[in-house]
Amino acid sequence: MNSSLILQNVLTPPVLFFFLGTIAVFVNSDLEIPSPLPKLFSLYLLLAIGFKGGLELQKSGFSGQVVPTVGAAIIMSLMIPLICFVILRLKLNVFNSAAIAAAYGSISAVTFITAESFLENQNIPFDGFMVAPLAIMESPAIIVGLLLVKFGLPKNRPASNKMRWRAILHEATLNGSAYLLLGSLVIGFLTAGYNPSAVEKMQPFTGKLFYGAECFFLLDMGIVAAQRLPSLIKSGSFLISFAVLMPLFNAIMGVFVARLLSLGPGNALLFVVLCASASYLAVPAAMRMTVPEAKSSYYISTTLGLTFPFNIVLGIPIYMGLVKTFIPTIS
Amino acid sequence: MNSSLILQNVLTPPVLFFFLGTIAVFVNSDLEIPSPLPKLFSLYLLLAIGFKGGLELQKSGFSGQVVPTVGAAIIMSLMIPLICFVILRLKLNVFNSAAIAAAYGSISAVTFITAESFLENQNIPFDGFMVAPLAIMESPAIIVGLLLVKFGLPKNRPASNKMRWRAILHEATLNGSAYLLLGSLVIGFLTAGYNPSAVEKMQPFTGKLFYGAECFFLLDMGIVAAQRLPSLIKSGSFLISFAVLMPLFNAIMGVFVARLLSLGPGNALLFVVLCASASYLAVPAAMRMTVPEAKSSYYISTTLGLTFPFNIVLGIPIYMGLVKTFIPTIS
Amino acid sequence: MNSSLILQNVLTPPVLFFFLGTIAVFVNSDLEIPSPLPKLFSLYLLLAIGFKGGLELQKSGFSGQVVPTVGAAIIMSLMIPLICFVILRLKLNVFNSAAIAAAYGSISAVTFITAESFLENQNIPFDGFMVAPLAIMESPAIIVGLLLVKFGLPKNRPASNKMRWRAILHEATLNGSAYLLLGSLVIGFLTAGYNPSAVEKMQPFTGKLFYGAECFFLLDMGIVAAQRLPSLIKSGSFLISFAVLMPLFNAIMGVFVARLLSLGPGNALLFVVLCASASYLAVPAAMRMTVPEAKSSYYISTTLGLTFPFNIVLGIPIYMGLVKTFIPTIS
Amino acid sequence: MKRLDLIFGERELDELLKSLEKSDVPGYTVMKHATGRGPEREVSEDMEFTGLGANAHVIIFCDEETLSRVKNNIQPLLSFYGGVAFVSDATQL
Amino acid sequence: MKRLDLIFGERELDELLKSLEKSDVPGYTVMKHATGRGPEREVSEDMEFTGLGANAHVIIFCDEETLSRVKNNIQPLLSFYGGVAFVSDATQL
Amino acid sequence: MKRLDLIFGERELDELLKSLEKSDVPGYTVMKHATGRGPEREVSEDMEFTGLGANAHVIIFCDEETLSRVKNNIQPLLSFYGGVAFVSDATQL
Ligand SMILES: Nc1ncnc2c1ncn2[C@@H]1O[C@H](COP(=O)(O)O)[C@@H](O)[C@H]1O
Ligand SMILES: Nc1ncnc2c1ncn2[C@@H]1O[C@H](COP(=O)(O)O)[C@@H](O)[C@H]1O
Ligand SMILES: Nc1ncnc2c1ncn2[C@@H]1O[C@H](COP(=O)(O)O)[C@@H](O)[C@H]1O
Ligand code: NA
Ligand code: NA
Ligand code: NA
Repeated sequence: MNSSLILQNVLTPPVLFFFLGTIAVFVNSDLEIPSPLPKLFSLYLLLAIGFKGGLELQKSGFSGQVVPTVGAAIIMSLMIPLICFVILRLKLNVFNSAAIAAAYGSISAVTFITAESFLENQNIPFDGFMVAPLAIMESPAIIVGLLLVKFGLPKNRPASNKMRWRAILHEATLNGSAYLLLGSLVIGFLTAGYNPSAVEKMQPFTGKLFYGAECFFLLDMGIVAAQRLPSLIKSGSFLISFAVLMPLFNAIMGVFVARLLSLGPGNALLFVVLCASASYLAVPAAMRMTVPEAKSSYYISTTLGLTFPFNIVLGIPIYMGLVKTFIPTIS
Repeated sequence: MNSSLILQNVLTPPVLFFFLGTIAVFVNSDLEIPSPLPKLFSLYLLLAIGFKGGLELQKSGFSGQVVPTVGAAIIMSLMIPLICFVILRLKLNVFNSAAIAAAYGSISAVTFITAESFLENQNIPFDGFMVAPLAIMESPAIIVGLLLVKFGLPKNRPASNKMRWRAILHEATLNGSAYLLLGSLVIGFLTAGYNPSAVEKMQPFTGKLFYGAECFFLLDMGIVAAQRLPSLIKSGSFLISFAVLMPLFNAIMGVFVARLLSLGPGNALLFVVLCASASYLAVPAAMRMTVPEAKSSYYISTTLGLTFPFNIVLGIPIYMGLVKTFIPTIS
Repeated sequence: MNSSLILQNVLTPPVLFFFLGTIAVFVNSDLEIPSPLPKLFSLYLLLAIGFKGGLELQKSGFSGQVVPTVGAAIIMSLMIPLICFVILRLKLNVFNSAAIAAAYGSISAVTFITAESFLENQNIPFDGFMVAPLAIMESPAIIVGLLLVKFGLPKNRPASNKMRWRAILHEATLNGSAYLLLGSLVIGFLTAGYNPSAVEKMQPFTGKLFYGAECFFLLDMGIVAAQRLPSLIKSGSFLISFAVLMPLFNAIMGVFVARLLSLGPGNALLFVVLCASASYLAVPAAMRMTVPEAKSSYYISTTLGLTFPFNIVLGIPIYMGLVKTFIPTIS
Repeated sequence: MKRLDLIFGERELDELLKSLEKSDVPGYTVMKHATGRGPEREVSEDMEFTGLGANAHVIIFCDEETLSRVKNNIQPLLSFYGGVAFVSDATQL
Repeated sequence: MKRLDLIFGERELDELLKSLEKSDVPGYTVMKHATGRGPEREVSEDMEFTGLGANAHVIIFCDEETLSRVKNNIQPLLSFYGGVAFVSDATQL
Repeated sequence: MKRLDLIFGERELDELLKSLEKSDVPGYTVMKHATGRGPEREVSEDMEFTGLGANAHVIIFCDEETLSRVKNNIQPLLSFYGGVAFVSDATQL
């Protein structure tokens, strides 16, 4: 059953364009999407996801499952880094372990929207308010990651590090991507509440264009992910296994939490994807500023070079299979 | 009444995204829209404004209020710099006074489209031909600004300056943004006249997408405007007051001219906004080439750092209040 | 009759925006579309053309005229460079002759889509599968060009050249633009086959937006083409004549092949345009890597500075006239 | 006069420029979007999108006295974050 | 051989390149989108959108004779518009 | 220490970087999107879109020994594709 889901997932434009990008690197084509065009699409997607989420949140309000789901999401993004850290310390130093742990506690917005497209394609309903946990899960994971560095280390780090605490909190909450996502969510919320006619006027930009822009962006993600391969291989079999098994483990945890929360299958998949995905936008930015001792090639190669493609191609349908198996449908 | 208009204006997506950009700078978020993406949106908006204006101009023809309104706009863009110059000379040298005066005689296309969105939101009708005065007001102001330098100065300027007369006229009429706006207007006009089926095919790009792209661009404008704050403060209280009071004064003049022209309230607001807004695209470009002695931080900080935000957030609803008060509604 | 077609062609937005760009250069406006924005539009157009072509190919299947048309296209892209080479060798060395010959054997996607817009405007039907020959004609021409260098030369080329054979085939088949076009075609084909609901979701991006984006891109093409003028003039009257007469000659050949293939007038025009247009994307990239001895200003100035504008403005309506004259309408 | 070339991560640019201002440099020029490889790290173009940022290349023309102030002020930054600094001779045209 | 580094406003680039051609330089390299601060002005990235333009960094490798021609030709431009020019020694590899 | 400035076509960048790695350089910095004019060719900004590519400017700080290895390895590339290479003196800050 899962293999049919996988095939259905693979034959959608977003995933096909991702493959097109990947193959371009493997066959050594000179196809490239020059900087800052990827940034354009990345900013656009964050703005559109946030705005649409805000609209939906206005509709659903903060009653029902919204608050418990957000709460559970925060708890997951605090716990997952701790578990990851313990595992990673088997082989890596404190800096690298903490940085990678933070990345896996955090989320990938593009994985999330690919999961949404997957659900739409399968005609499985889900709620727009699931963007709220998405918008909130970056910060806690970053803070845990930095606490791990702080307490996991003897006091031999240079003084320049001492005064960085404010910078840490700052990076955790105000890095560009989290800020844009959350800000657009608030704007969507306000617009739907006070200016419903404007919602329709935004629709061609934030709504209709979205799927195509997602495809274009995934083309680039395919290129970028495939280019990580050499440094992924260099990072060794421990990290390679970690980048596939950890998402699976986090997904299984996510399934059980989703069951506790009584989420429907659509929302449950999105929750699981939040747990299983890893950040390559906000967390790297924060780690670079606060833990430059961590090797960036480690956390970029694992999250972007393996976990992301794994989730996009195989993970989402596998998680859907888990959701279908372990979460009773109420209908 | 005005305060309710202000609130209604603030709660629209374009203004909210402008605030999102501003706040990003104040809280020191690393959100940035890297160059040349702002240029992409700026070019797009000019092309779309011009094209749509051309379509409308084809509909309305050059009869009725079109010619008098354009005439009045030209007169305003000749007079406003003279008034500004006299005021500015109280404190500033000829170069700086002339450059700032030219900027305030000219217009800001983004302020104009924000006013259009405001009118749409308030369900107040306006005519598409108002883009014609928009497209025409840059050049006269630039020429006046340069004449002021020419005649306001003893002949002690270096010789390299002498031969720049052709460059001046050139900059005034053919700078990129004025050229694109006017050119797109002509294309829209021709297309609507000779090729009406193409109008519909352009609509998704120039029409439907517009509002969302405006929001994205205002996000960037918010960032840029807020980044001007330090140099705005450095420019002193005289210029700070000027950047708020001059638009108000120009708006009041604009209201009375609009009344003379018997413009309806929608067109009147747009006319007032043309008078009250100041250029940060064409004029700086022209001044840099012809009056490099003027401090660019002065004319950029005032126009972009204060007059623009003031107009976007408070000015438009205030001007609407003025229009409602002083212009009798015919209906 | 042709002159009325020309006028009708000139008064469409794409051609008008092309002129707007050209005039900007001639009047020395500082309008510019900074890099990498042209690349964004170029990538977008290739992706959208390919995707739409794939959808249509899924509809039409590989029966009927598809296979013979593709076959004929391949033959044309092998033959045209040979003819061009013989002519060019009258005045130019082997390197330059081969490089220019390859460019004229290959195609210009933007000329192709301008022809499509022309047909839509004239309400002449054509088939989406014509994108298939478009996607396939780059490679054979490049290979012929490189074979001409290989065999047209005494063995006095430096050794570094010997081992470049794999690079040649590589460039011919996997250069970015051909790869993206072909890949998007395959994705469109698969999507239409396995995931029809996704087709509609792509439509706002790949379909609706297309015409406007084409206009924006042609604005840039106008600028770029006009900037080639000085180096076009420097390249001499032989190449200038070549850049106008060769497309005409290739078009005439194309008309007769289209007649042999019994293509309808719409498909016939597209086929003729493929023959008459010359590449300024894939071929220059390939030549730069494999025949750096060829003067890039020659093949860029002729294809981009003259053949492209000629085809866009005069060529397409002239070729339509030829098609109407020589191809019997069946209906 | 001396010419100082600094190459380091774009994300540290603000901090580094503050250091330069504190050292009273007469001016500086910044070129962003540089990529490269150092003894430890490789910085590629896609870093700009992942949030890591590419490199910045900063050029400063100044006298030797200023140079030694700059040296003192930026050394901690370079040693914490990485980056290289090289000095050549230069004379004003 | 000498190496000349010129840094000045992007909008004057065309005029400056014409001056260089008049001075018969063997070649030049241009890097746009540079930002920076000089004694008087600060040039930031958003200048590109306001129409002021960022800076251009031009490098010229040439002999001393050419250099003195360049010097004569560009001095008026630099003094009217602003910008800096520095010379170092360089040898062809 | 020496400073080597290489300027050549962007499309040859990969090949050139491979040569540099073979020469065991301690590091390098790449700035793309450079334009310019050499004895034969002019490279303008629109080349990036035509597929020809603009220029890349590569800076390498290394010792003289490494420099001579680099010289041997890149000479064939520069003579086949074109491009310039200049050396100056530099010292680590
Ligand atoms: N020897 C070198 N020559 C030129 N650039 C270098 C050199 N070493 C390092 N860099 C640049 O400095 C950046 C930071 O170096 P690092 O932090 O030491 O890896 C690298 O990404 C390169 O762009
Ligand atoms: N001492 C310096 N070192 C490096 N770059 C400088 C220096 N002074 C000025 N510049 C550059 O030259 C540009 C123009 O300088 P200016 O017109 O003197 O303000 C500035 O924006 C800087 O990019
Ligand atoms: N004398 C020079 N000074 C600075 N840059 C140069 C010089 N000569 C050539 N270049 C650069 O090197 C590139 C390639 O040179 P070439 O292949 O010799 O035309 C040119 O496009 C310029 O950017
Ligand atoms: Na996660
Ligand atoms: Na005004
Ligand atoms: Na052809």
